Amino acid sequence: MDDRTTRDADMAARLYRSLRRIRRTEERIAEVYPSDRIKSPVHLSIGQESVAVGVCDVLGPDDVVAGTYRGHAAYLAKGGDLRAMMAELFGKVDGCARGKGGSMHLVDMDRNVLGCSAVVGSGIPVAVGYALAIRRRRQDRVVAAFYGDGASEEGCVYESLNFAALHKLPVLFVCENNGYAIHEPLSRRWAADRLTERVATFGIAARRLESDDVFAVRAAAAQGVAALRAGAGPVFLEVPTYRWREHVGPSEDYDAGYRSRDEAAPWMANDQVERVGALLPPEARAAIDAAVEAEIADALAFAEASPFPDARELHAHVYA
Amino acid sequence: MDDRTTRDADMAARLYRSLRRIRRTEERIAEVYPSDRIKSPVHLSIGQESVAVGVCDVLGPDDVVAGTYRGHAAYLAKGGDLRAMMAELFGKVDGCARGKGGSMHLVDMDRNVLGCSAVVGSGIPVAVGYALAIRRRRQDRVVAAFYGDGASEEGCVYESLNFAALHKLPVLFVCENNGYAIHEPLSRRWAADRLTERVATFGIAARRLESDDVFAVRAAAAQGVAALRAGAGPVFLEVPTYRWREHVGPSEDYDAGYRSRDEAAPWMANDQVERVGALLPPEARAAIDAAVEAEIADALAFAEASPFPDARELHAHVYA
Amino acid sequence: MSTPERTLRYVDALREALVQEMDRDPDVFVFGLDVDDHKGIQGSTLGLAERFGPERCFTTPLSEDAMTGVAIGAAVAGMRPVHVHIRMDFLMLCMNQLVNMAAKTHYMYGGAAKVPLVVRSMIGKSWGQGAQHSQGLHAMFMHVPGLKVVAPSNAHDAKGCLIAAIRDDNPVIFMEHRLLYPLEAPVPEEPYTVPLGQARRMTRGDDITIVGVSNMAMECLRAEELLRDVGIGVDLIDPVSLVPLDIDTIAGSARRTRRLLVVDNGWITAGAGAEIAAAVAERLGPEGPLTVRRMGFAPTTCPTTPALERLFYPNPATIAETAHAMVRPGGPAWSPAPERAELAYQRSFKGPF
Amino acid sequence: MSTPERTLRYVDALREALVQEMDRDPDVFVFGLDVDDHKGIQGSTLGLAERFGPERCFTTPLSEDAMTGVAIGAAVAGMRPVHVHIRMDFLMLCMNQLVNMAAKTHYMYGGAAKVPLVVRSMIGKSWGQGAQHSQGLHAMFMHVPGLKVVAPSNAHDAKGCLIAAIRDDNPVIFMEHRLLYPLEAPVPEEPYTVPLGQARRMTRGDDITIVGVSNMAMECLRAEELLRDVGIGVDLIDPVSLVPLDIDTIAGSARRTRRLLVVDNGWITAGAGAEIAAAVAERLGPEGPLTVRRMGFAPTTCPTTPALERLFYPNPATIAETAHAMVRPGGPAWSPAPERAELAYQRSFKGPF
Ligand SMILES: Cc1ncc(C[n+]2csc(CCOP(=O)(O)OP(=O)(O)O)c2C)c(N)n1
Ligand SMILES: Cc1ncc(C[n+]2csc(CCOP(=O)(O)OP(=O)(O)O)c2C)c(N)n1
Ligand SMILES: [Mg+2]
Ligand SMILES: [Mg+2]
Repeated sequence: MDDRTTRDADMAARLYRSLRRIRRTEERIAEVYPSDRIKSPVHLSIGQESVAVGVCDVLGPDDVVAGTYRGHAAYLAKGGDLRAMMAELFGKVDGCARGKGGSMHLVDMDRNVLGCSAVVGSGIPVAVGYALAIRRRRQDRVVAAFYGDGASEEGCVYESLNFAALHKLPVLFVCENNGYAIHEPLSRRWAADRLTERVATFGIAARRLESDDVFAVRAAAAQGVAALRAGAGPVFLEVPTYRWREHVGPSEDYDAGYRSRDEAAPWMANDQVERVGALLPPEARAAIDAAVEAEIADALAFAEASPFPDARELHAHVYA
Repeated sequence: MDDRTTRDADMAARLYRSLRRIRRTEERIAEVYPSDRIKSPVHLSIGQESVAVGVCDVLGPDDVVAGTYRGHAAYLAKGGDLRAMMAELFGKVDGCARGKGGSMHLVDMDRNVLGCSAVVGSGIPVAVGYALAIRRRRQDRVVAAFYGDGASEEGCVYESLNFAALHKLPVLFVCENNGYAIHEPLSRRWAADRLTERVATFGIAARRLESDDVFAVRAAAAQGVAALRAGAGPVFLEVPTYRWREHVGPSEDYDAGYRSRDEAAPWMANDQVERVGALLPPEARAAIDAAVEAEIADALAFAEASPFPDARELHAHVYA
Repeated sequence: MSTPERTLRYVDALREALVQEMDRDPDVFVFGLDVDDHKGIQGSTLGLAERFGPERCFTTPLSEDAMTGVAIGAAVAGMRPVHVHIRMDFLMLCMNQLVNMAAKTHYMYGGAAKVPLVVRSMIGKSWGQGAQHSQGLHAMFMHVPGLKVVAPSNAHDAKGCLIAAIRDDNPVIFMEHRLLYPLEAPVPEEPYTVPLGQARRMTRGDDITIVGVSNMAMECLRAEELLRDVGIGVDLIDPVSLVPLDIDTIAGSARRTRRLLVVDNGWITAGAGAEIAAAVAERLGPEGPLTVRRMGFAPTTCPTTPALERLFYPNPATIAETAHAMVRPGGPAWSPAPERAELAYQRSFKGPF
Repeated sequence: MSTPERTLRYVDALREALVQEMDRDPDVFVFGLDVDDHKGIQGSTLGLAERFGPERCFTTPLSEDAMTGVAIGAAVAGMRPVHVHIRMDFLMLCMNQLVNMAAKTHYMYGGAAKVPLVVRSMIGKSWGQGAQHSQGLHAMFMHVPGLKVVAPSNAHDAKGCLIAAIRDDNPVIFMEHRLLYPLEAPVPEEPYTVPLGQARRMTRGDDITIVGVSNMAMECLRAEELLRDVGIGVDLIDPVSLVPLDIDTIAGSARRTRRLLVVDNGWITAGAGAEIAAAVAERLGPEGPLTVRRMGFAPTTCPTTPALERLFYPNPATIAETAHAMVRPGGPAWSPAPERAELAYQRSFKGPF
């Protein structure tokens, strides 16, 4: 095998490991959920993993991600601690937010995962502010900020785009367009499906991908991040993707009436976890799968074993 | 004279009267201001009158305008009561807001001048809401909403554009781009000078004029309003214009350092009041001028004579 | 012989109020994120879109700020919008429109315009709603002249207050509580209004006046039962509306008991409880000793973990303990037996209405 | 022998604090609408852009909401932003970021991040600022755990509190008042901090405790003079910071005088005065009679006309009258002579600091 082939094989294995880790983690969360041990709303990204995985694969440890309440994928793809995440969902003191944040407020400052917010759009200006600090300090770091098609409608997101472009900040804006905000389709919320074009008018290099193919996402992100590192100002990617489960909670909801399983079918047929998995030699894939299962089992056990925070914790961290 | 010529002459006279009325009213306000009888901040539109005048000339009595704290021009151009405006500036009970609003909060519901707001951008969604009611009631009315280049940066204005376009509301958005928000030029606030292009991505018919020539503004507004009446959804106009006086207060401020008199010179050379005035026969012009002076003198006298509101008024109108 | 009264859940009472008002007045419309989906704001807007069409019940883009302005504009034009938010926390996105526009329009235009607007929002609680989905921020709205603030604690008042709010010519912040939605109470079928500005006495007693806001009125009702066990009589008052506030009823009661405990569904500092306690102290303080206490959210952000969330909120036991200590300050400390407190927790309010 | 103290205007004290902190710490920066123009927020940011360059003092687009998020993000990254607003009313545009993000970041991430942010804003008053340019909305921020709220009333505290706020690791809402800007006080040249959470006794007296917030501390000082004329001794307290609040000092004073008047620079309902009055009543009410009163903005929107604006605000005469009636409740009504009230109006505060 020549160098390039090795690199490609390494990449596929890396991407697969990340995709599979997120998928299986969330599937296990969905299994545990009915037992009511996870006492906080969960927004699964099953079906959308490739966006976070493709983007985070081109980020270094010093680079930063900002996710949302649907943040498991970004957190894990960036290297966030799985044990700490699971403990967080269980409300335990070893959680990444000591049990105070739950699934919607994952954070891992050591891995440069900025805290996630449950108010749609509200994390975007914060991510931009982080990028401002990076630029002021002349650091060679970039921020990837994920948000949904719904978030793109919030005033503060437009304001953030303008400011980031004005100051040429190193932000990769990634709009995960899954076509829905909760149960409302784009057609009830967008006057025109021209988001990428709109973002470009801020002088931002803006691109809309055709699918959430993880290699395509990765390639676009790589190009974008290179531009950011060159100081060219922010970059925007709109990635079409699809949420397979209900908006919040562990189940499917194709019988709810707002969308059909038919609509989902092509996305499922193009499942990125399967696609990338199929590129690997079976034994390599099996090894990854086994490692992933073991890691998740360990994280679940860790979460179970971790104690709840002590009553005194209630009053800790109100002020720094 | 054929019909068309008469119509053109009538139009010129009408536009001139309106331009002159606004200009002279504000000049008189500026003269009175140092006497401290006008106890409220005034934002003069001297130099920018043609935007409001051109737009309002194509509106009917049932059509609606929404202005800003720099609202004298829109108020007067739409037919707002001059006596009531002057009394308002003087804080008198016969003011259009009974002295409670001042220059920044002009209102004349009978003439369909929606109340003006001093929080930049905040009147725009309100104007859109008014247009929603118009559409729900199947009325043949349109709303013209004026705002500045600075206001275009506020999140709620983007949100308003999207909603108005989504519901195809009869709103003519008019961005008076005078190049400054207070003393800050566009270059410190806009990542790219592509506002009109951006607005168009909402599926809004958007046009940027080359100047604030009153006939050009009028023609563009006429075309826009016709589209609105046909139900085609909102229309946007960006009109370059220039504020001749300081941001707030009666004086010039070319010595302040943030802009030069040279920058202003071409705008002044193209003074629309003079331009349109020059089209009129001298005696017609003189008659208009005299009528305007008389009306202003009357309004000032009215304002002086009107009493201050009684102490009990303090507690009136908190709740309807 | 009285016919058996119909009971309805809080959530259904809200929906019935909307249906009846939309039937009555074509200017009433309901909008806000997700009001027209199959969950219909936990059922409170279910079926409205089907019944009244998409012009009178519709979702919006995620643009709370502008949508509030849109509601104001429609209201100024004479319509009567009901703008719905699934969490009260999201009102922070529209504070400018609510505080600087809606509250001020009538006054700053000298009466030339008015804003008949209802802003419904729900307070979240339990199952780890957390920092940004659990706040009761009514105090901020109480603070601003021009706004009314309503917080019904039972199905009967939910319907009557919502109808009153829709018919009111002012912006009304209408505060609901997620945990109240399933609770039933007798609710007349015909439309009726519950007047804003009239408190409701839930129980009578001579030892202490307790005021419970929103869901806390229910928690106080359960505490009252526990206190009754130990011979403490509670004058329990639900203010129903916070602006206008029926301070006369509250102060009248406290004049008799000389003890006032306010239990709020929000933070204590500069909160509704501060207002009620201060207003009562202004009136009654000079007359003699007066024992005043406030309870509410812990002075922290709301944590998600149940281990801490439990401690964040007042509950029947902590309310009863606090009241007990106020009534018998020198006596031995007392806590209700846990099983008893658990049982009291089942109680719901059947009137007097 | 003490050297004559240097005096500085409030506005210059603010500017000096910024200069010194920016000198000390390269992570401090100042931004917000118009901080870098020739007016420099009435002079309080003048010269900073020239001295520290456009990276450390810069204007922004009109985007208060996102700019607040930007400040939070920069703070989370370890910088120390000072975000400036020329009017407190405009904070309503950034409530979501302030209340849902800044206040909660440290807690909801379990201590993993902190937000050392200062939000400066000025309360407008006079010359018809009107409905949307005159509000003192500090009560809303006091209500939310995680935020600190500071309201210095004189040049000395302006400098010391601003330095303390910048060095604080939490979001601090820093409230200024337009009418205080020209007032002078002794201000040391070297950097110093005035601790947040320590009230300042401005005058000593035994008859009544008066608490004055922000500019009202100055109005109360003038009222104190008028009251002294008629033999009423005022224990006048400036809380300086509202969160943390030095309730011990206030309650300690009221325990002695048994009379508390809180004069706020904002609305009364659920305001800072409600908090102070309620907290004092909780502590002192059971001990015996306690006379409590609150003053503040009239319960209306702020009108522009001077005829009404005059009546909207407390002033030395109305404060003195209210205090007089509290101290001598049975006695004849009293008003200070207008000329005397006018004279008292000239007074400024020279210490004790
Ligand atoms: C400001 C705000 N408004 C409303 C909500 C309720 N809400 C939660 S998620 C969501 C939809 C967001 O859609 P999108 O941004 O597309 O993200 P997705 O859930 O599809 O990943 C809404 C409306 C919220 N959390 N915050
Ligand atoms: C929300 C808000 N932010 C800031 C201000 C202060 N301010 C008043 S006018 C103005 C500039 C507005 O510029 P633009 O919209 O271009 O209108 P212009 O004054 O040029 O007519 C600013 C920043 C305000 N009134 N409201
Ligand atoms: Mg989506
Ligand atoms: Mg401008």
